[in-house]
This record gives sequence, C-alpha cells and structure tokens, in this order.
Amino acid sequence: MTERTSHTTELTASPDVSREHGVHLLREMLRIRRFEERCVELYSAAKIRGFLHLYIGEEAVATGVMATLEPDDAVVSTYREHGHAIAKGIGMGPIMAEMFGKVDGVARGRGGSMHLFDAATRFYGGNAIVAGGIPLAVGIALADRMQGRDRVTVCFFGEGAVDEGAFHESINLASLWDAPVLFACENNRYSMGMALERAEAQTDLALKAAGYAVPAWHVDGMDVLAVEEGTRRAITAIRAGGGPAFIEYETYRFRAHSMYDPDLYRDPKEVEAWKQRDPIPALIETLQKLGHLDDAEVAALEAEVDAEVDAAVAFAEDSPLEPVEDLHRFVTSEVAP
Amino acid sequence: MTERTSHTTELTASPDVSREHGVHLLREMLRIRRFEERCVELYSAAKIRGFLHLYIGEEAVATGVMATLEPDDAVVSTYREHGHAIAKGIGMGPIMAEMFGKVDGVARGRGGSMHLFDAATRFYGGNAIVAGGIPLAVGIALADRMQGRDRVTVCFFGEGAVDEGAFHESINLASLWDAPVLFACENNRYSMGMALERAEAQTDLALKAAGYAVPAWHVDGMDVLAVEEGTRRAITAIRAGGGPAFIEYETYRFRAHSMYDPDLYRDPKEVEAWKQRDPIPALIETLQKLGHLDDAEVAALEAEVDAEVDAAVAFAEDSPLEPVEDLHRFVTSEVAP
Amino acid sequence: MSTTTPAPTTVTLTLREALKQSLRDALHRDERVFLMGEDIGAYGGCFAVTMGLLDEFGPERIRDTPLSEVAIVGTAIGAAMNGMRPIAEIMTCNFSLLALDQVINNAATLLHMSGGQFNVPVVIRTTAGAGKQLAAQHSHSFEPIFAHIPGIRVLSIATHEDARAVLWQALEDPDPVVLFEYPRIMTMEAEVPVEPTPVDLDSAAIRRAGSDVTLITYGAIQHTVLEAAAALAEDGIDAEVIDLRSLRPLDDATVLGSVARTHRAVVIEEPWRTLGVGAEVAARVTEQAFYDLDAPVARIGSAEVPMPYAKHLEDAAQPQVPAVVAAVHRVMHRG
Amino acid sequence: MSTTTPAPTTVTLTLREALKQSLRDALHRDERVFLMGEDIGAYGGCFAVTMGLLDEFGPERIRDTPLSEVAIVGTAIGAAMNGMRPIAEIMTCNFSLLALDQVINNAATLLHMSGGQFNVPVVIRTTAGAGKQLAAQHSHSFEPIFAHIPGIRVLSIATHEDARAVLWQALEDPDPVVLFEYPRIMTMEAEVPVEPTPVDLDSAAIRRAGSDVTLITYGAIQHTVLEAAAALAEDGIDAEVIDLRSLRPLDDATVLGSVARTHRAVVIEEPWRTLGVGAEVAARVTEQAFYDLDAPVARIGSAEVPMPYAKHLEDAAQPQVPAVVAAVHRVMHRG
Ligand SMILES: Cc1ncc(C[n+]2csc(CCOP(=O)(O)OP(=O)(O)O)c2C)c(N)n1
Ligand SMILES: Cc1ncc(C[n+]2csc(CCOP(=O)(O)OP(=O)(O)O)c2C)c(N)n1
Ligand SMILES: [Mg+2]
Ligand SMILES: [Mg+2]
Repeated sequence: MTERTSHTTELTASPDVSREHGVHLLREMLRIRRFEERCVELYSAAKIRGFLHLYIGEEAVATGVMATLEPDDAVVSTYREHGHAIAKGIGMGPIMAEMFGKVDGVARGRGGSMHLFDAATRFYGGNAIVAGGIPLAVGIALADRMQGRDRVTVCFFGEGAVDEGAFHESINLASLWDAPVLFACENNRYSMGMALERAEAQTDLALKAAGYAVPAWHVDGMDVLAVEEGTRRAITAIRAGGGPAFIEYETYRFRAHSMYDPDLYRDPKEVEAWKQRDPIPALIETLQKLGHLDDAEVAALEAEVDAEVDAAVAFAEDSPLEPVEDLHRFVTSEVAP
Repeated sequence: MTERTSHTTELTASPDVSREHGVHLLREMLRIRRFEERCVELYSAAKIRGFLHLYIGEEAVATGVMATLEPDDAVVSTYREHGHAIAKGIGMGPIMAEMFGKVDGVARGRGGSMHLFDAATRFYGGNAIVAGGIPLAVGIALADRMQGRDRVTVCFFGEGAVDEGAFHESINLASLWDAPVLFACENNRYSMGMALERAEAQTDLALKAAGYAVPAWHVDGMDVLAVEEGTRRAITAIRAGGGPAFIEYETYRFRAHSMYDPDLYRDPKEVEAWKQRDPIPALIETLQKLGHLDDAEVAALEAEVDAEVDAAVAFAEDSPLEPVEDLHRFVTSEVAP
Repeated sequence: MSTTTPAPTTVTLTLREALKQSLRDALHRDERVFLMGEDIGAYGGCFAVTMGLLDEFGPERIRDTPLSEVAIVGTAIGAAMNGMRPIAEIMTCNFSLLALDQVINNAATLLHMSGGQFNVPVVIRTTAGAGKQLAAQHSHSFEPIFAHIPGIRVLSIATHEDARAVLWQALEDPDPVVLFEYPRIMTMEAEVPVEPTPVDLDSAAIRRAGSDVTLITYGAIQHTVLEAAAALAEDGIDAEVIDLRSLRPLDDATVLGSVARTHRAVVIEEPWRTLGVGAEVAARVTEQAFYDLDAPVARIGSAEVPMPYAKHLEDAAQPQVPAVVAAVHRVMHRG
Repeated sequence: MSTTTPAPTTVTLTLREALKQSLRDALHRDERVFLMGEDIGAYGGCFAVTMGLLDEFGPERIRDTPLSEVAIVGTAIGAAMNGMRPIAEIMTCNFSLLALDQVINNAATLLHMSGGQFNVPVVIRTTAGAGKQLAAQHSHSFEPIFAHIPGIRVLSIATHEDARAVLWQALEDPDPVVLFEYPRIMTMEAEVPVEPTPVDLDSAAIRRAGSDVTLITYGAIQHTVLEAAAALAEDGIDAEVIDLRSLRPLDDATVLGSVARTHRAVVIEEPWRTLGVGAEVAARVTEQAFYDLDAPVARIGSAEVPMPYAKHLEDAAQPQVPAVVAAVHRVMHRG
C-alpha cells in the first residue's frame, strides 16, 4: 500500500492594509457593484439585452486578483466578466457602450455583456463556452514565455468549468510546458442550477490540480485581502518561472445565474447567509476599525462611483450604432498585422 | 494548511493457483500471443490490411481481467483489442475473418482489426478514437444498473486516453451515478511515440482517479495472477454496488505501436528489459515450480493453440466477401429491435 | 352538478408546453426512457421545457449532469446500446460541437461498423438559432453539420403539432435521432387538438399551399417565411411554403412535387448559406427537375459572419421578410 | 575537380517531402513559427511529414503534445493571439471533431466578436480521406464541415507545388487557416523546380485544360479525376479538370469561366455527397450560369455509409474512374 499525498493550503488574510490601498480596493469593489446594479436597471429598461450574468457578491475576487497584476499581465475570462473587465482597467464607458450594442463599445457592439475584449489592457475576452477560454489562456501564457516576456496570464473560470474535459487537457499541458498561468477558479457553488456536490464526485477542486502536479490553494473569496494575499503568493511563484498554479476562490453569487434564471434551486436561507459575508461592508468595517475611513469618506466614495457610472451610461447612450453596412467587417482581418 | 490524502494500493499476487486454473490462464495468453504472431505473418502476406495494433507483451492483462468476469459482464475496448476479444470468448475464426474483411467476420468485414464487436459475448467493440469508448462504457453500465441487472462493464483504455478530456468527464459521471464500471487502464508507457512522462504532468494515473473519489489500484500487468487478484477485488466491490473503480495495469508492448511504426522512440534496452518480464514464460515457470505442468504439457498446449489458429485462418480464408450490393446495409437498422 | 359540459376538443399551448407534453408522454409510455442533460432537473431546463419533470418522475429518470458534453452524449449512446431509451439534451447546439465526435464516430457509426449488431436508439435534443441577442457563441444554427452525416436522422421541430408528437416518434426509431428545437419561438401559442395527432415526421410538410413559387424552409424561420408568403399574396404571388422537417433524410418527393407545379423555388434557412441545407436542396431540385425550372433555385441564409450582439446587426444578419420577398420577385422575373 | 556541373534545376520529391520542406522553410524564415501536435516529434509524425524536425529545430519549436485535441487547438489559438505563429497538427481530421468547438467558437469567431481587436493567425494542419482500409473512424473527409464556417480559410493540398508553398502562404494570412493534406498520396513523386515557386492558393487551379466538360474536384481524388479525364480523352471527350484548392472562400470565377466554355460540369469529391462542397459548387454554378448550362451539374461523392474496412467495400464506397466517366457521359448526353 502506497500513500500519495497532495497539498493544498488555506490562506487567510492578514488584516494589515494601508489606507491608500484599502480605499483603492474598496473603490474597485464599489465600482463593480454599482456598475452592475445599474445594468440591472438598464436591462429592465431594455437598454441591455441578451444574457446578463451578474458578478454581485463576487467582487472581492476580481478586485483582489487584479491588485497583484502588472499592467502587462493578461486576463482571460468568461461571460460573467464585468468585474474582471472593470478591475483590469477597461473604462466603464466603453464597457457600458458594449452592452448597449454601440460602436464605441469595447467590441463595437458585436460582443455584448458576455464578450468584453480590450487589447490595450490585455483583456482577452469573455468567453461564453464554459471552459472554452482555458486553453487560450495556456497559449497566451506560452507565447509570453516563448518570447521571453516576464508576464503572467490569469484565467478565470467557474467551478462548473472543472466538469469539462477542456479544463483537464489544458491544465495538464500548462503544467508540462510550464506556462505562466494562474488558474483562477471562482467557486460560487453553482453552475446555473447545478450545485457543486451534484456535479463533481470530488468537490475539493484544488485536489484536482494535484492530479497535474500543479500547486493549489483554497482562498476565501469573500475577503478581498485574503484574495490579494493568496493570489500574490501564486503570481510571484508563477512569475519566477515556477509554472502554473491553481487557486479556488470560495465565493457566491448573490443574484440568479442570469436575468432569465428564476433561481428555484437555492435555499433563500443559504443566499441570505452568504449575503452576510458581503465583501464590501466587510472591507468597510476593516478599514474603519483600522481608522482608515470614516462615514463621510465612504459617502464621498459612493458619490464618486455613482458619477462614474452615470458618465458611463451617458457615454453609452451617446455612442452611435455601427453602420449596418459594416456587418461583414472583421470576419477576416483588414490588414495584415 | 489542510492536507488531503488519496489512497492507492499496490497489489501483488499470491503465487497460489490451481493446476486447472493456471493452465487455463496460460492457454488464454498463448492463444492471444500465437494468434497475433500469425496476424503479423498475414499482414506481411497482405491478407490483413489497415492498422494492426499488437497486444504482444500485454496478454496477462486481458487474461487476468477476463478470468474475473461473468459471461454477462460487458467489455468496451480500443483498437488494440485482439487480446480482449479472444479472452472474452469470441471465436478466433470470426475474429480472423474480420481481419480478412470477410462476411463471416465478427463485424462482417466492416470493422477490421480495430473494430471487433460481438453482441453474444457483450463485447461492445474496439473503439479507435482514443478515449471515445469510455463514456459508452459508463452508459452501458448505467443501463445495467437502471435495469436492475447485476453486471459489470470493463472499460479498457491505454494510459494515453487519460490525456483526453473524455476520460475525465466520464469517470466523474460514473462516480456521481455509481455506474458499475471498471476503468481498466493499460499503462504500457507509450501512446504511439509519446512516453507517459512527457504526456502527463503527474504520472501516477491512479491519483487522477482520486480526483473523482474513485478507488484506484496499481497492479503489475506482467503478472497474470496479480492482475486476476487485483481485478477480482475491484470487480467484487463494483458488483456489490460500490460504484466504479480504477486499476492501472503496468505493462508494456513488445512490438511497435502499429505495423506502420518504425519505433524510433524507445531505447532497445528498455524493450529488452521488459521482454525479460514476459508474462507467458513467467507463468510457465510458476506453474512448473508448483508442479502443475511439465514440458510435454506445454508443448501439447502449444500444439493445441497452433491448431486453433490454423483453423481460424482456414475459416477466414474460406469465408466469402460480403456482396458489394450490401454496402448500404446497416447504415440504419433493418428492423426495429 | 349533474350536467356535463362537453369536453373541449382543442387546447391552447405554447411550443414549450407542447414539447414538454411530448417528453411526459414518452416518459409515461416506456419506462426505459430517461432524460439526461445539463440543468434539466433542479433548474427546470434552460428553456423551461423540462420544468416540473424532476418532481414528476424523480432523479433516476430526470438526470441532471455535470457540464460534460462528451460524457452526456457518450453515456447516452452506451445506455441506448444496452436496452435503455435515453433522451440526451445538449442545452444548445452551440455546445454540441464538443460532443460531435460522439455523434459522428459513435452514434452514427456503430451499427454499420459492428456489422449490424449494435443499434443506437438514442435521441439527442438540442436547440438552434439566433434572434435573442446572445452573440456569436450562442446563436449558431448547426443543422447543416448534422444533416451531412449518414447514420443519424435529423429533425427540425418548429410547430406545435410536430412538437407534441416528436419524442415518441423519435424514440420508435431504432437509430440515433438528433432533434433541433428553437428557443426563439418557445412562447408561440397555438390551438391544437387535445389529443396529439400522429404526424409523419419523415416527410416534409406543406405549411401553405400555393401555385406560383415554392418556398422551402425549416425551423423557426418558417414563421418568417409564412409572413413573407402573406405579403407576397398581397402582391398577387401565391407561394407554397414547405417545412422540410426531416433534414436527414431529405424528403425529395414533396419538394419536387411542388416545384413541378410552381417551376420556381427559393430555399430559406437560418444557418449560413454556404454548404447549408439550401445548397443540397437546390442541387437536388436542379438535378431532378432541371427542365421544370423556370429560374435557378435561389437560396437565402444568414449573413456569413459570427452573429453580432447588437440588435440592428443581428437583424441584418438574419433572413427577414423583405429579403424573402425580394428573392421571390427575382425568381419570378427571371426566366 | 575544378569543373562544375551545372546545378540541377529540378528535383524529384514525394508529396511528404514537399510538405516537410514547406514546414522547414516556415520554421527557418520566422522564429515565431512553432509546431505542436501529437507525435510530431519523437515519433516523427504520424505520416512522417515532420520526421527529423525535432532534431533540426529542438523541442521548443517542435512540441509533442499529449492526446488532447481541445488543448492543442485552443493553446495554439491563444499563442497566435499573443504574437506567435503556431502550426497545430491534428493528426487526422477524424480527431478534429474533438477540437471543432475551438475552431468554430474561438478561432473563427474571436476577431469579429472582439470588434476587430484580436486576430488569430493560427494554422491547423490535418489530413483527410480513405483508401487505406482504416475503417469508419479513420477514413473521414470533413472538408465540408470546415468549409461551412465563416472566419476561417480552408485549403486542400494535393499537389507537390502547392505543398511546397502552402505553409508559408498560410502563415502570411493574419487569420486562421485549416489545411487538409492527404495521407493516401504522401508517397506520390513528382519532379518540381528546385526553388519553390509561389502559387496563388486563393484561386482554383486548372489541372488539365479541356473544352467539353468541366470536372471540379479537390484533394487526393483529383488524381482519380485526372485518370478519368485521360480515359475520356480516348472516348473523344475533352475534360477540363479544376482543383478548387481553396474550399473557403471558393473561387467562383475560375469555375464559372470554365463552365461558360464547356456548358457542362461534374463535381467529384471524397466526402459524402449530401451537403458536400459539391452541393455548394453546383448551387453556385446554377445560380450564376443557369442559362450557360446544357445539363444540370452532376455530383459524385463517397457512398453515404461509414467507411467499411473490407477493400472491396471501401473501393465501392469511394468515387472511382468508371463512376466519373459514367457521370460525364450522362451530362454529355442530356440536354
Ligand atoms: C460548453 C457549455 N455548456 C453549457 C453552457 C451553458 N452554461 C452557461 S453558464 C453555465 C454555468 C457555468 O457555471 P460555472 O462554470 O460554475 O460559472 P458561473 O456561472 O457560476 O460563474 C452553463 C451550464 C455553456 N455556455 N457552455
Ligand atoms: C482522439 C484520438 N487522437 C489520436 C489518435 C491517434 N492514436 C491512435 S492510438 C494512439 C495512442 C494511444 O495510446 P494509449 O492510449 O496509451 O494506448 P496504446 O496504443 O498504448 O494501447 C494515438 C495517438 C486517435 N486514434 N484518437
Ligand atoms: Mg459557478
Ligand atoms: Mg499506451
């Protein structure tokens, strides 16, 4: 009888954070939250259409992860990517315009909510095929490595993506080829209506990474400081040439899967319990305890964020539509790059 | 820091075996070996065409596994399946006729070497898409379970199939649904020219099964008694309703991947070393040590097997071809079943 | 109390309800039937077609699966080979590509490759089509890819009558059946007989009789084509509208019979035109009725672009009434 | 010693060697080019096309992969989006179905879906065709499935000249290119100029000029078609043979130009006929040259069966010279 062991580590944050950085994190989370709350209104007003998947409740993950990245690091995301896009630094205006289907949108209105792209910030898109973006991330990272660039690619995906063969093929290849990728698994416990324990025979997702000799950690995804600390450790190792890493962020979406979802499969008590762990009030409390923030400052921050969201909506409203004659553009490249 | 542990067990055989059973195992291995040696000749003589993948060196696996099965148990296999087909009880004649492309072949000449099928012995085919048969096995097993039948399905595949997403999706589903499947992984260390350690970041394959909460064992695939003992333990647990199990049989193919393969990627010394572990002489030695067998009996066995192979070839030679007019038969069913 | 009102003979159903009734009917009739797919149970089905079935039939027969398209289809094939009658759902055909190997290399192939020993009575339900601003990865129409494959039957179901009958008929087939349904029209209502009427899904259906031109179509877009036919009627052009319904095998007889009368044909489909079903229909009509034709068969499909999100672009990319009307005018005025 | 023999101007190559030269050339010219695929390195390539390249270019540029078709294609796409010029090999198109989601939903889609920001200069090499008794799962011809998809370019390479030029040309394309090669003819030899000549792979090639009938084809089967043309010449029928070469986009001009002269056409391809490339070509010719045609365009494809192993059945299932000759006779004697 041989015993094989794989190690995973629970990370918890040190409550130490500078005022400046703490306020930055809070601002980012608020920007995402308020942006999406406005999206809900705009969806009801039929300004936004198609699928709309909200990140509300999960803001600590995108915010904490992006805090560890350099501007040149790349991100690959899913259809639930508003938070990632905003935190990576794409302007709210072009994101909102995208959701309005306008030509000043980040994808000229061709992508919509699920497909935000931005070459300037190395945001390689919302991919709406579950796990479909994971091999792309491996390739993007590999290209950086082959070209001698000191960059990391962060690949976000939900715990549902772990069901897909594409995840397994990709993490194995990343491990074999030492691709500088962080596999950032946002475990919000449900893939649409499917609870993790009904979808995976082994629910410890980090253990799966061990099947590919990839170091793996569990991180409290409701605590932005824990997210940042855990992620930084992984990113540092990856950037140092240590090959890929995997982090499972334990989180929760406060809203339904999409605007179409009647949310029949979750116990309202469960949702309520998770809402008690809302990362935004939690951070405010920490910062106030540390004496970094008073109520007036919070109010000012809120006002600042509201103004930004207002401006984004105005920008989106004002943007023209792409002329219909341009429908066939970008099926193939217009100039050789 | 949490530690997660998965257990796998090395099994080694007890050298205890009855004379009758020992001779049975030897006969089966010889039948497979001699059949395939004849296939090589017939390939050179252009009687057999297409791909021909030999099992020579791996006979202990098919033989030991089948010794644990009931006639009603099902088998799903790959393109390297002559050994499985013979050991499962399909007549050598119809198998050889298949390889000749004749109408009396197990698949009327439509399948050839890679696609042996036999409903009577519940042999669900050689599947030639790597890992393509694995979900079928889960479904076959599930159907038995749903219909209250006390049967097991054995799914053979090479270690290369573990690279494919299909393996991961399938073993997860089997585990979730308690499908009575044995995942029988024949680890012969190469998938075509790709050495396992170049293809899998984590080469302990049984550890991957742990990622799906499936019990897993390593078994010496060059020792037919070890194969039988280890498999029996798994099959008993599966039949008792314990859900799927995974066994990694450590084995080796003595020949190239297929008749097209120049075998440039293996060190001849490595091949030689494995040939020293040939399961057939090893079993003969064990049986002789136990006083179960003398040289004359071995010779008689050899003669018996040669005669069977001769008869199979004669059967194949004599079989007619399917009329060309029947080409379109079996694209759809002829009668509703 | 003692008076009885006569039982109603018709009922108003949405297409969604018609499909659900068909599933319920199949589950009741044959205990070997079971459903498996992503979110068909606890969630209630991506398009609510399977809503309530988990409660009614329990988790052994309404099986929620992980996000594992290969395993879903492959497992269903295996179960079908071993005595069950699985109905596997691939939420939308956008994800069916992930399982296409199983469909082509196994479902469509095993009967032939096993010399007739193993038939595969699996039904695979999926959905197709654009029109809800879901963008490129969620708006595909892959009927042509499936219709290319020998060994499977491909049905396209876009009316209430067909929807109510389809699953039982598909399950009676000993071979694999791939069903395309259309989310865009799930809420469309129609009055139908209380008792489902058997329909012959092997043959194309003439949805509107006409004498001047044959409009050949299938799927949700047929409702657009019927609108176009109504518009054409106002112009004095009497269009016959044929819903192919079975995309593999194709029912040539109905199409040719119509073209023999009208001498003109337009094929309208939602997939991309190049190598679409329309190419095949046009080629067949031309091969078999060359001298009947007064004009070449015209074809309309979606613009050959990944489907954009923005409504005005999506609308422009899909076949619309004016394009159908214009194409008919072109074939009427040529030849 | 001091005398120099003039450098030879031609060289005899197998198709395999021509393809290998094309790969070497690409690897030498641009250091961003790298190869990835199953058994391309240590094994030497499933069809020996990449034999020796690992020694020459090393494991960073000749990357053996696990059996993971999704990851191979997806990773290549990602690398292409980030400055590399990957050539991904899917050993045979039989396995390409496993990666089709990546091809369609990512490679073909990302440029458009990102509003023009991310082009995907990936080359995917694969092989197609039957004829080696490899049975149903190893004999597919999936060119039609790929040719249906907007956003990718699909090339079919079956001559030495094309083979020597193809990879560099494909790599010059800023968008995804899927290359079909043909194992059955890898050992075919031809004398070609020592220096590769640039060829225009966007356009169809007239492989044999003729005036009586246009035979439109692509891939390995064109050599069968050329044989048929030779046989027809003995019957006094002068056939023009066109190799489409680019299956997406299709070069209509070359085809229509020929049909305008011959007034008759037959399309011959190795895939199944239904919804094949031939359907599209027939539909286009009919649409654009209806009044030029003296007979409907005829189509020949493989029998609509999963390919059987037995030689006589495999032969019967594939297009052969007599079938081509017979089809030509039919179109010559009609109309
Ligand atoms: C291959 C594929 N299968 C199914 C779907 C439909 N679908 C969209 S999102 C989703 C749930 C994914 O869950 P998870 O990965 O956990 O991410 P989350 O939505 O929770 O963020 C499903 C099933 C899809 N988009 N792609
Ligand atoms: C999906 C797929 N990819 C590639 C191949 C080509 N191929 C055939 S056998 C083989 C090697 C498989 O190795 P393994 O699973 O270890 O089985 P073994 O041949 O060693 O028994 C490969 C790559 C295939 N048949 N199917
Ligand atoms: Mg989730
Ligand atoms: Mg192997």
